Amino acid sequence: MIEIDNVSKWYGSFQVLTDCSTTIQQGEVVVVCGPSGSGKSTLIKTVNALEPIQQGDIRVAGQSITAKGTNLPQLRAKVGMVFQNFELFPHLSVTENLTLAQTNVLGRNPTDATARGLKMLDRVGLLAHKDKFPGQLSGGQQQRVAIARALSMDPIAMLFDEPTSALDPEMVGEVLDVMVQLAQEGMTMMCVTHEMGFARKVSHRVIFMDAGRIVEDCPKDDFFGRPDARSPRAREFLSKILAH
Amino acid sequence: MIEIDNVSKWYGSFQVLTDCSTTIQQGEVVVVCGPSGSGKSTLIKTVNALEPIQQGDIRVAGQSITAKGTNLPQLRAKVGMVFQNFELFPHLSVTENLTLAQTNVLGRNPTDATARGLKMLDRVGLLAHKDKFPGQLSGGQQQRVAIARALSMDPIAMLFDEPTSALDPEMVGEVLDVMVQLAQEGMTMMCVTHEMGFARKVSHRVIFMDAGRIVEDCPKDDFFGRPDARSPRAREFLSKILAH
Amino acid sequence: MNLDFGFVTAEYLTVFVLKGLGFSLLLTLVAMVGGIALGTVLALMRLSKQPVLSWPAAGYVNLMRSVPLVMVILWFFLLLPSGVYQQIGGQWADDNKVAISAFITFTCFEAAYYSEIIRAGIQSVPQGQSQAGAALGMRPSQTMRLVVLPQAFRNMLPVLLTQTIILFQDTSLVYAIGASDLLHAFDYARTNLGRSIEGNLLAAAVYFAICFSLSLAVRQLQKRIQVIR
Amino acid sequence: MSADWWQSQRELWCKDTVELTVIEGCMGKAPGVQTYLDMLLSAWGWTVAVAGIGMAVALVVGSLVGVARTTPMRGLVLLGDAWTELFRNVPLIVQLFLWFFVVPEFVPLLKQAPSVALAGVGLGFFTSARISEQVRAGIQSIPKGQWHAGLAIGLSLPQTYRHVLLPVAFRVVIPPLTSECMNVVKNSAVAFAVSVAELTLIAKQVGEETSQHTAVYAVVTLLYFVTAFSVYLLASGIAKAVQVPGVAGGGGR
Amino acid sequence: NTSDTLKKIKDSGAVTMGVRESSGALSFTLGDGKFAGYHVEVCDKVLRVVQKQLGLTQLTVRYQPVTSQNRIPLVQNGNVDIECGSTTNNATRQKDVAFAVTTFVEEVRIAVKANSGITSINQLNGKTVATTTGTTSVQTLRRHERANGVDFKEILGKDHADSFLLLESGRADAFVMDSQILAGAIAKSKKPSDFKIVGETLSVEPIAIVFRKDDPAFKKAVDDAIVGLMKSGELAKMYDKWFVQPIPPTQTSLNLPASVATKAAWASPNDKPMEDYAKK
Ligand SMILES: Nc1ncnc2c1ncn2[C@@H]1O[C@H](COP(=O)(O)OP(=O)(O)OP(=O)(O)O)[C@@H](O)[C@H]1O
Ligand SMILES: Nc1ncnc2c1ncn2[C@@H]1O[C@H](COP(=O)(O)OP(=O)(O)OP(=O)(O)O)[C@@H](O)[C@H]1O
Ligand SMILES: [Mg+2]
Ligand SMILES: [Mg+2]
Repeated sequence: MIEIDNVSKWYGSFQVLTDCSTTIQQGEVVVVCGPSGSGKSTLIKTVNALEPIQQGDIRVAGQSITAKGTNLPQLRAKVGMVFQNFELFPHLSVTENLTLAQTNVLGRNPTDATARGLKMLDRVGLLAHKDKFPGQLSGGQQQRVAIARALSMDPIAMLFDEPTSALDPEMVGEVLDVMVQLAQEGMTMMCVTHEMGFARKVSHRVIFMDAGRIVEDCPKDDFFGRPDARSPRAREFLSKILAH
Repeated sequence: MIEIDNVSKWYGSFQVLTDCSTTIQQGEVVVVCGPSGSGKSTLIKTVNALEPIQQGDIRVAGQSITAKGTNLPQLRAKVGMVFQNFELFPHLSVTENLTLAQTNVLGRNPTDATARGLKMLDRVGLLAHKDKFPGQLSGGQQQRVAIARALSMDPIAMLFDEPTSALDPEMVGEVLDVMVQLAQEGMTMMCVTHEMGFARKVSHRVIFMDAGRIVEDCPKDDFFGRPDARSPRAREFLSKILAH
Repeated sequence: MNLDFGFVTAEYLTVFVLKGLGFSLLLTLVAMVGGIALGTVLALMRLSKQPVLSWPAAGYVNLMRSVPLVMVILWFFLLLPSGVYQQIGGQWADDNKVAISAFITFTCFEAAYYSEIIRAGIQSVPQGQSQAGAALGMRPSQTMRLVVLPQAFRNMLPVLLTQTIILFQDTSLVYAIGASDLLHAFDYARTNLGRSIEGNLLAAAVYFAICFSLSLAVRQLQKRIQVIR
Repeated sequence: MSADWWQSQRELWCKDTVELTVIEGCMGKAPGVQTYLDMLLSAWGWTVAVAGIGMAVALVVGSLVGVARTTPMRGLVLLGDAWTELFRNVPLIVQLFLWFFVVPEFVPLLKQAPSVALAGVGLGFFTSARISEQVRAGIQSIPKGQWHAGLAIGLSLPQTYRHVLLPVAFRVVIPPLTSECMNVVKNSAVAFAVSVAELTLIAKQVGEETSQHTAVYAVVTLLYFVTAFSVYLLASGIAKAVQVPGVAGGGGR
Repeated sequence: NTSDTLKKIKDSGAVTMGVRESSGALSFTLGDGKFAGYHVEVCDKVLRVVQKQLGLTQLTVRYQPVTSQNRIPLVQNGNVDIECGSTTNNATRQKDVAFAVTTFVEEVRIAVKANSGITSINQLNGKTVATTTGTTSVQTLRRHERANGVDFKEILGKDHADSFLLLESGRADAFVMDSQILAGAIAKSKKPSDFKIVGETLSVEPIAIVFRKDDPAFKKAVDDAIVGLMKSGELAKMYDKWFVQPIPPTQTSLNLPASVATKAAWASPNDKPMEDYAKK
């Protein structure tokens, strides 16, 4: 489904990603973790070409993102993305947030788009809030709307970039619940997150990054169950994050 | 040491605090928790009169913060405070951040102030960074400098307002370590935090707030050990926060 | 100081003050609409990564901002040959040369100021917003139109309107090309009726009343916007 | 530029203003002898003087008023608001007229004040209203946590302003202040209305005497541009010099 | 040919007249796009003659307010066809535009407060003298200083109204300007008897109507029409109407009968520049 193939990326002379390779199968849930600045966000954004790459290639459903003929907007529309800061459009109501891209990108008619959007809104348990503006919702609610917005586009895979780290601790649960359900229904997912509980519960594989490299890429049971087989950096990270 | 006596506070017609009372003894460590918007930050800021109160009284080391004659700057100088967003002064170097109040408020001469500041900086393990600017430090480092800044004033008590919630998960540990050490050395502390590990480890008492009221105020062993004795709201909160 | 406001007759008010006010308001309106439109284009050019677009825009904006408006007004009027007006709007334009020259000048001049405000407004929209638009499959132009600009304009509305109040005051500079704006009405009392001090006191009062009301309205709007946010 | 062009400029500017003959060296040396170049340079000097006084007054008064409007003191806020509304809602040319012809009727001492000073101060007050808005916005853009942090370590309110808020706020408002200072240079052109022999007035006069309005205005426009742009360069230099490492845009967070 | 004004007028059926907002009784606005004054009326008469000559049933006259800075360029670039303001005919300007025969001869004089005791320019040594920016009087004053070794403190008003206010408010001791401007300002002031016009004539300037250069046909048409007015005595009547009788908008009168020099210009029509007057 998603093939990341020897990807390198630079900001000016500063290399953010070095020879990153991995493959995500259909229906697979992969968690990406690692210290701050290690390149997790950058890697996940290269998948739908929000960040251009200078070397290597990425294929989504067989389509290369670097090939000349690729229609990037079309490809992005097929891949849902959820951001750390929700990034709902504050000037639009919840329903308008859900339908904007459906009508403008997929060319759906407003009735269909609204029907689809509200179905997804119901799925994340927020149908009652359809006419509110993002600013009137709590962080947890906003993030659930953001997930519904991505799902309205009928994506073939979903990317999450620290979806819970801007939330009050009390609200982390409600967002994770939605993500767990998605995973269990077989959605292909790539999640940058430090919620190790989530990783333990539903992920198939864990990728650990450090300084722009993929240092570990192994089944979750290996990652959590066999610390001695891990690199020192990954062990240190895990111990820090699980300590308190 | 800190006596909070029937405090109420309004923003316009909106009541943020309702009849809050509690007393913190010398050397006691009290953790304040509760849902977002419940008034935790407001309560802690009333202690050093950063937020004025409209009803009730607060006494710090016997001195009323509402009394006419009270010299508020002097009183504040005796109480250290650490903020969620660090609030170091971005235009001053680390050393200048540490000495600004010592020289301007306590009237220490620059040499003494620097000596004292650097001693505290050493204590939080950052002596090597003394000439940097805040913008050049990681979040965890900035928060440790902020603690050192407060300690340089030789406070009789310390207030913490969610000191770790703006930090990357990896850096939470280094800040908590400093706080644990402080607590163990007998500092009087009032901490708003959701780090239940910290609360379990070093606090003497836990205060739970909801909608501007102190709903629970009990020894930590009761708080964590006897959920059935807790109010439903506190139980729900605890379960949500400890779930993932 | 003995003051004589005897010249303030109904005729004076209609022929001079209202007419002048009408022209000032029209000029303000035209320059605001045109200036914001042109300013948006300039701002987008300046924010573009293409030097062929950003450099000319930056040059234009800095030039306009470094030259007194009076000079710009004079230059436009002197350098625009009389044939141009026929081209723009035939006979009508020929009859209204001064007004048209003022419209063009103020639009071009104010565009430089508006573009700076709009640029700041666009930059005030977090980058995550355009990324979110792109991630949903929108083309850059769609993201700009549907996501970024609506927010940018909402954020900068108060500043845009404040600039418009300044623009309203600046319309008085059209005296340089013989157009009759609001200030001209009071200047008439000064130059042709021998009532200098009275004319200026009246001007101060009228301008203050108008601009202060506008600025109160802007403040009200600002409060409303803050609530929505 | 072609030799012809230089020749025509020489004939325009190097003329004695009375005899109308071109003078060797282009500037009058004998007492009382003056060329148009002399007139132009002295006019530029007056422009710089008016703009300089204007900037100084505007920055000082504007900052004070701006600060006053952010304090918790109701009276100060009201006073600051009134000042700002009063001076920004009346066209500059009308304000200068009032300073020159009306206010002195009530404050006779002002009748002795030189036009440059009146024009500079009037221009300064006018601009101070706009600067006060920017300074206020700059201070209010500082997160509330910074106020709290300053007070929490025991600084008094004035000390918090002095050591915490203002240093950051000023870095934040340097770009809009630069703009305002450039505006002061350009607006100084209005000083001709109160008889200061600055560039605009001299342009009008020399244009009339030589019948070469276009050439004269071209040179004067260029001088304004150079003056305003120097202000811009100076301000950019200051902005760079006070930039704090690790903080984008020189301040704030 | 761009400078064939007659053809342009004939083709378009319209003519643009340059007028002044406030040039004393010569040319001034009444508001609402209406203009009046001695030169405006002269031009109106001239244009009627031109209309008849061209056989036009209708001629639209557009007024274009001009200032002393832009009047010459506007005539040159075709935005104004005939300027009827208060333009002094001098040699430099003759290089750029053409002048009709002189219709008014201006004398530069001094206005002072009636109680000041000043009666001559020589009493102004060391005193503050106001005059208006962008006028030839500034030059006149400068010349006078150099020639007679006196020293004035010059102060330049933005326009005539401001210059007069400088005198009125005491910031200046005298106001040196065209006598018709001085007479107008005094007549409109709150207390005309407080001021008076004194002293010698400092300079004499022919004032005339302006149009494009190198257009002999148009010049001839205008000149002939004006000379006709002079010969029939109509011009003298018009002069009287504007300079002796009460005039709008204030219905005050200038009380300024035609000077010897003006009458001489009517008697022998000519378009000699100011420099020729000084030689005499
Ligand atoms: N636009 C940019 N220009 C230059 N450097 C950048 C840019 N964006 C990111 N970087 C740098 O690239 C590196 C990787 O950034 P990235 O955001 O991918 O890290 P991350 O692993 O997501 O960290 P975090 O956990 O803090 O989100 C960092 O060192 C960052 O400073
Ligand atoms: N300046 C203010 N004006 C009006 N209401 C305010 C103001 N500051 C805070 N509030 C309101 O007061 C209530 C309590 O705020 P407070 O910041 O004390 O909550 P908190 O418990 O610290 O929440 P969090 O966990 O999000 O920090 C909230 O409902 C908040 O919206
Ligand atoms: Mg990231
Ligand atoms: Mg809080």
